[in-house]
Amino acid sequence: MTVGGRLSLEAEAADLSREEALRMFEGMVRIRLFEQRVNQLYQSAKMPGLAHLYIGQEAVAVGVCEALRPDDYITSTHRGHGHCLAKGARVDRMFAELLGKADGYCRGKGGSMHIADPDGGNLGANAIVGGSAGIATGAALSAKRRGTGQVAVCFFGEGALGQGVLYEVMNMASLWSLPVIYVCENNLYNEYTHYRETTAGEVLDRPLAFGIPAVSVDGQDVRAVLVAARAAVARARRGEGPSFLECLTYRYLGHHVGDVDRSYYRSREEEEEWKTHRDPLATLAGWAVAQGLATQEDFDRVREAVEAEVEAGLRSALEAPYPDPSEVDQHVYA
Amino acid sequence: MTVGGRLSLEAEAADLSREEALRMFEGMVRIRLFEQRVNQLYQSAKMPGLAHLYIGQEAVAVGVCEALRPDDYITSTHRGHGHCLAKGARVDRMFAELLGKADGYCRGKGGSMHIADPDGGNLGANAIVGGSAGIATGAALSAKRRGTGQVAVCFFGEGALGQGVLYEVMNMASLWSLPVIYVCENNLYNEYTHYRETTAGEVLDRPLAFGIPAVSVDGQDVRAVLVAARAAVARARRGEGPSFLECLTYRYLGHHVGDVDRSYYRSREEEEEWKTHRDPLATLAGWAVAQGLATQEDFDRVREAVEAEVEAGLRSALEAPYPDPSEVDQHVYA
Amino acid sequence: MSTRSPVQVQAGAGVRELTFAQAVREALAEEMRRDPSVFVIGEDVGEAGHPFKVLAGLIDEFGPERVVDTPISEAGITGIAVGAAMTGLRPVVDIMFGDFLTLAMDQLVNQAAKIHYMSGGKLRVPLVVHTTLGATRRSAAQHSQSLHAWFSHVPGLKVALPATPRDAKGLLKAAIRDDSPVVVFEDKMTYQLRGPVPEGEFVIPLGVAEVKREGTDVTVVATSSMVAVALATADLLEAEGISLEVVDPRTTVPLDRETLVASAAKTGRVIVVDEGCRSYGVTAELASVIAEEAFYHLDAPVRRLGAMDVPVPFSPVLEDLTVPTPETVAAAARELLGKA
Amino acid sequence: MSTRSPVQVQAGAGVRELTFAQAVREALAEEMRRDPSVFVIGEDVGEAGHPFKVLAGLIDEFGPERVVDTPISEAGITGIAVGAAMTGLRPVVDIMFGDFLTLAMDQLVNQAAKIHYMSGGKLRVPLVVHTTLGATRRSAAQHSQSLHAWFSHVPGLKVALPATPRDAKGLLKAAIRDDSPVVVFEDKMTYQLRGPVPEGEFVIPLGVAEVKREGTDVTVVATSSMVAVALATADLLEAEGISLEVVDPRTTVPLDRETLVASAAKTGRVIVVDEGCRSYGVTAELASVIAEEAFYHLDAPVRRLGAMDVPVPFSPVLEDLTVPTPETVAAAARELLGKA
Ligand SMILES: Cc1ncc(C[n+]2csc(CCOP(=O)(O)OP(=O)(O)O)c2C)c(N)n1
Ligand SMILES: Cc1ncc(C[n+]2csc(CCOP(=O)(O)OP(=O)(O)O)c2C)c(N)n1
Ligand SMILES: [Mg+2]
Ligand SMILES: [Mg+2]
Repeated sequence: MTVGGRLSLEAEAADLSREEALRMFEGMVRIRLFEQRVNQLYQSAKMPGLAHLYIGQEAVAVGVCEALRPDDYITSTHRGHGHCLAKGARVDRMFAELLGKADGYCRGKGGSMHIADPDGGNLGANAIVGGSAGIATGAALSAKRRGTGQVAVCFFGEGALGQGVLYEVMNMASLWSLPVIYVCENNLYNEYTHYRETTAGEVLDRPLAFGIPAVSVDGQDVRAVLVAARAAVARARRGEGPSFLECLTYRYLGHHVGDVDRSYYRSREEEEEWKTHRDPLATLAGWAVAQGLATQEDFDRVREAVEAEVEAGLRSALEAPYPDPSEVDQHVYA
Repeated sequence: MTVGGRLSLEAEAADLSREEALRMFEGMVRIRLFEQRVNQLYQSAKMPGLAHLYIGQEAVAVGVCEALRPDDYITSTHRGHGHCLAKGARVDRMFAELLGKADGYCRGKGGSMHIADPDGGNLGANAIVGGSAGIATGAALSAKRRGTGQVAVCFFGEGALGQGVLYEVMNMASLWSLPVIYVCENNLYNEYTHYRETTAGEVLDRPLAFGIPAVSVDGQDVRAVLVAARAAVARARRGEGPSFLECLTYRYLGHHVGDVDRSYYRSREEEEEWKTHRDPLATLAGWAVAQGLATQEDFDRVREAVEAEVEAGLRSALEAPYPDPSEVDQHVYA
Repeated sequence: MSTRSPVQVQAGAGVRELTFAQAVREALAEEMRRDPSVFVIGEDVGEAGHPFKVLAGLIDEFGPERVVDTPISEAGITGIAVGAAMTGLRPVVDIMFGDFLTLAMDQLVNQAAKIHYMSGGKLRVPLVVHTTLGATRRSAAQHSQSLHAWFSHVPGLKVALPATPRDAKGLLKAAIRDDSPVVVFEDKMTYQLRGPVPEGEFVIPLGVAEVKREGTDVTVVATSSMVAVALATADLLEAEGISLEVVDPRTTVPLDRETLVASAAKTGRVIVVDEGCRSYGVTAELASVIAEEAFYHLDAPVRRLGAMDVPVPFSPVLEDLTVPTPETVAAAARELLGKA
Repeated sequence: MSTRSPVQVQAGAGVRELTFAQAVREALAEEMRRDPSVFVIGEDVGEAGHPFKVLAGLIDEFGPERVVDTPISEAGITGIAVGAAMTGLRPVVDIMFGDFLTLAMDQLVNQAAKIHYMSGGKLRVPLVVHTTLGATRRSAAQHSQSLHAWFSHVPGLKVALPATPRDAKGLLKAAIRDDSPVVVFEDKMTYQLRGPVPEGEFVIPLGVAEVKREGTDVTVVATSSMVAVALATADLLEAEGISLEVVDPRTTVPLDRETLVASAAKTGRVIVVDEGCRSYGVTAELASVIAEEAFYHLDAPVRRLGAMDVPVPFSPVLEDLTVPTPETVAAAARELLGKA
């Protein structure tokens, strides 16, 4: 495998079994439906604060996590609901966290930008751009030192390419051959600014400069993401060190739920183009149906089941209790 | 000129006039003799604190500064005496600063690691590794905004490649085509650790990844440094943006004056090799004599003149007064 | 050097009502018109006009050369601003949330704050860092901190904490004209609150406290977001016949000790309220200064109220417990007066 | 929870004289033997054994896997340590000079300090940051700061300030065993000073102050490098018949208020001495705590002595003016006693 070259893949996109196709669709539709509810909660003023929705990027989280073991680690971002759900989080406890309830993954202390689920290998979302690059790399160092064969995935947006700490830790990950995978979700925008205005040169040249194999894939095609993730995970488990995946993707909605008028930084046409021609759910379902792996009805059934799960999860979260005031100064020190 | 490619040079090494050869030799010998005295001051306990000697690296500072205008900016490092002298600092005021005297460039407040001489375009040495990358880049932004045609040179050791801020500012320098030249003095060691143990991949790939033309030159050959510096300065003045020079060099002495036993991190043989076969002063003089540009006697005369200058400077500095105690809380606020 | 008169500007006669954000924008625009070396640099400061819209419209008047959108590189942006400030420009660096100052500490503390001194007075760093503080926005632990105590502890930096639209404009203009680096913290919760701002040219010197309300029984020294809390407390206690004097230092560095001590000496009872965490925060210094200089006038120890010493929790039911409120300040005042 | 007995360990009987550096090394070696998850990571910590030789020899016993040399990347190293600490290891991050903490603030403050709380108690960050403070080494403004006040102001972090070889060993062992992040500051000037250290297993719990010397007239609360200054002052004033009690909090977080307040109540006169800059520093919090809890026992306001509010100058004639000395502490004591 080239060091400091393109990460070599088995194929351009994965062949999937019926089960795999339906499972990944289920993962993506869970994120989609969960977040549509989150958006409604915000608009109906039922949710405190803001949330950064992942809708449109589902294939990245689901494709990468499909390649992971339950005990593998991930770190996430301010736009983290998709990563958490894809790594196995439950919708009811996710809703509860977003509503600041005691049943939430962080007992309501974290909220949308800080969901952590150590039991599922999720070391936490992070509200500091690039803030989890060190954590993921350290988890990889720990896994290597403890000889567990675990890998760590660091999800981040292309905006994090502006944070120097990313280069500091990529350098060490490369020097020490750490089992970490840097997954750059390039959705074209740092908040309200196009990444071309903030990013000199080519994205892949940055990891390559540190001797880290890298590849760019269509982040709307979960099968392409899965193939790349599997190659990177295999390399990491073989002890050969880090990899870098750039996933080209798009967020359908605003930078956060309050970002409704977006015309000053991107066009309606651009949004429509991605939604209608590059939707990750439609793409997977369409491919699977064409392959005769499954029927549209199969996918509709999955969607309905998830819909019921999301509704039930939301209902229980809305009814769940808030944390007791006495919890405010608990968990400051371990 | 390639963007993100090798910085193209006119030639491999400069042809020099007799005056240029003698002037650059004078610049290098001034650094050499000044620092030999600094070392003695430390050993005879006449100098407070420590100093990081530049001896062996003279061709880098002198070759780069030969390509600059008096009003161009430089920023320097903990190993900064050479940069300051090459940009025009006087030995007497340098000595005075190292001795904590009021005549020093910083009235004794800065010391060896903080010599600044704004009148000579020296924005200051910096005791934080990588700490002046932002300053130099900002000076370049300022020069561009003010339309002065000035360029800014950021001198740093290869150890600064470990500091994330360097990548943050190189990205912006490239995006905004700022007239800044990043001069990486690769003397093989970060303190007591070989740079190969701290630096993944190839040095030049890092600036290249940000779209910054780069080139590696023999830092012991002042003519090679000059050619590269002229190309970078010309590019900057044309408004084409930043460049990156890696100068391969070597510090003859310890990381600092107290680092005497170095056997545990580098061999005597290695040190001897550089001193005897790759000395920048001998190399320039030898070349000039072979070219018939000047005689050994010419160089000896230059050395003697500088020797006298250094002795006189040291004497006046030793006799100079310390700052008045009342100065201790002056200059906290402008 | 301090004006102790409580300036209660009335709307009308050369005074308009502006939001805090409008006042900030007006200060920047006026200074950018006055001095071409002034420019703004930060993330999404251009077309987006800052997530809180504080800078909306500036780019239309001054263009991308002077309203510079950057990558997400707090350290790099600040470092570049330091270099620009050393060489003839006057940058205003926008750090979107005060929490992100953690990324620029070396540039601010080891560079900006020390360069003038280390160079023996030869170099100057006329830099403004424009950022936020304050909780209760449901933004959780990494977007809600009030870190101004750190910078107040760093010689070479000045620190401004405007509490009203008027102070926001006057202090920011003073900060931009200052030849030393100044960190200006604004409470992100107050950007849309309105208040009177004088028409035309108007600068508030750094280091001049203001008595925001005169009173006789208890002095409440309040900063930034806590000034409104203190004034609300004063209204609340007036009904009980308790008279609070509210003093706003407006800048922690330089600190107008005179005004604080004079008020403490007058009332003999002092509460200091600040939204930073209580321990090792700004309240400790202010309380100590008062205890040192007004000790023999004090009838009771100075009371300190700050944010609870916890990371800011997301859940509203918890977050609201972490910051001082008119109720908690009133309770402290009653205790001081033995009326608890 | 505090032991108020002045432990004056005598050499001999299970006690050896060690240098401060030896005591630190011994603590690390013992903990690394006891617990394989403990490891050291930092710049030049391996063969070089740290520029101050504090770690010399560790790599020979534990190898490069557990004594990890790194690039010059304070933020990255600290971030990696946070991730390792969250996943089963116990890193000791060496930050060569406390001044370089400015580069790791986001990792320490926004990550390490808050992760346990933000995760609702699910994640733990058993991380130790081992670093320095202190001036007078002629290292100038960027290698001489004492920044411990910042970390003391951050909920979720603990802060230890060992003043003797004995405390250095006992506190570092406690810090390594603690499940929360702890920042340990050592005075770089004391590494070669010798002092008694008990043989064998020996841990000093965080949050327990020590009365380093008993006295009756004035309490001097001193931290880190200032403990030796306070003890020297006590010797100096003894000749004048003035008796100082020297109290060392040993940790600013958690703070042993009890011991400080008890001593203040006993003597009625208090001086707080710390090498951080005086304004908005540790002395303000300690003085405030004492003023709040011992107010009615105090005969005079608590006096605070800290470093001058200036960047540390290089020139010895200036640098020596910036830090408290036995002379300046003695002068303050005499003033407090009306003997000035
Ligand atoms: C260090 C830091 N700087 C600024 C911000 C404010 N901020 C939040 S999200 C964001 C844009 C991030 O863009 P990207 O990394 O591409 O992620 P995306 O939002 O596109 O998923 C910014 C600037 C932050 N959270 N952290
Ligand atoms: C941010 C920071 N970390 C660590 C140090 C301590 N230190 C001083 S010089 C040095 C090595 C620098 O190596 P390099 O950049 O190659 O410069 P050289 O000494 O070789 O000239 C280190 C680690 C520092 N001054 N600043
Ligand atoms: Mg993005
Ligand atoms: Mg080097």
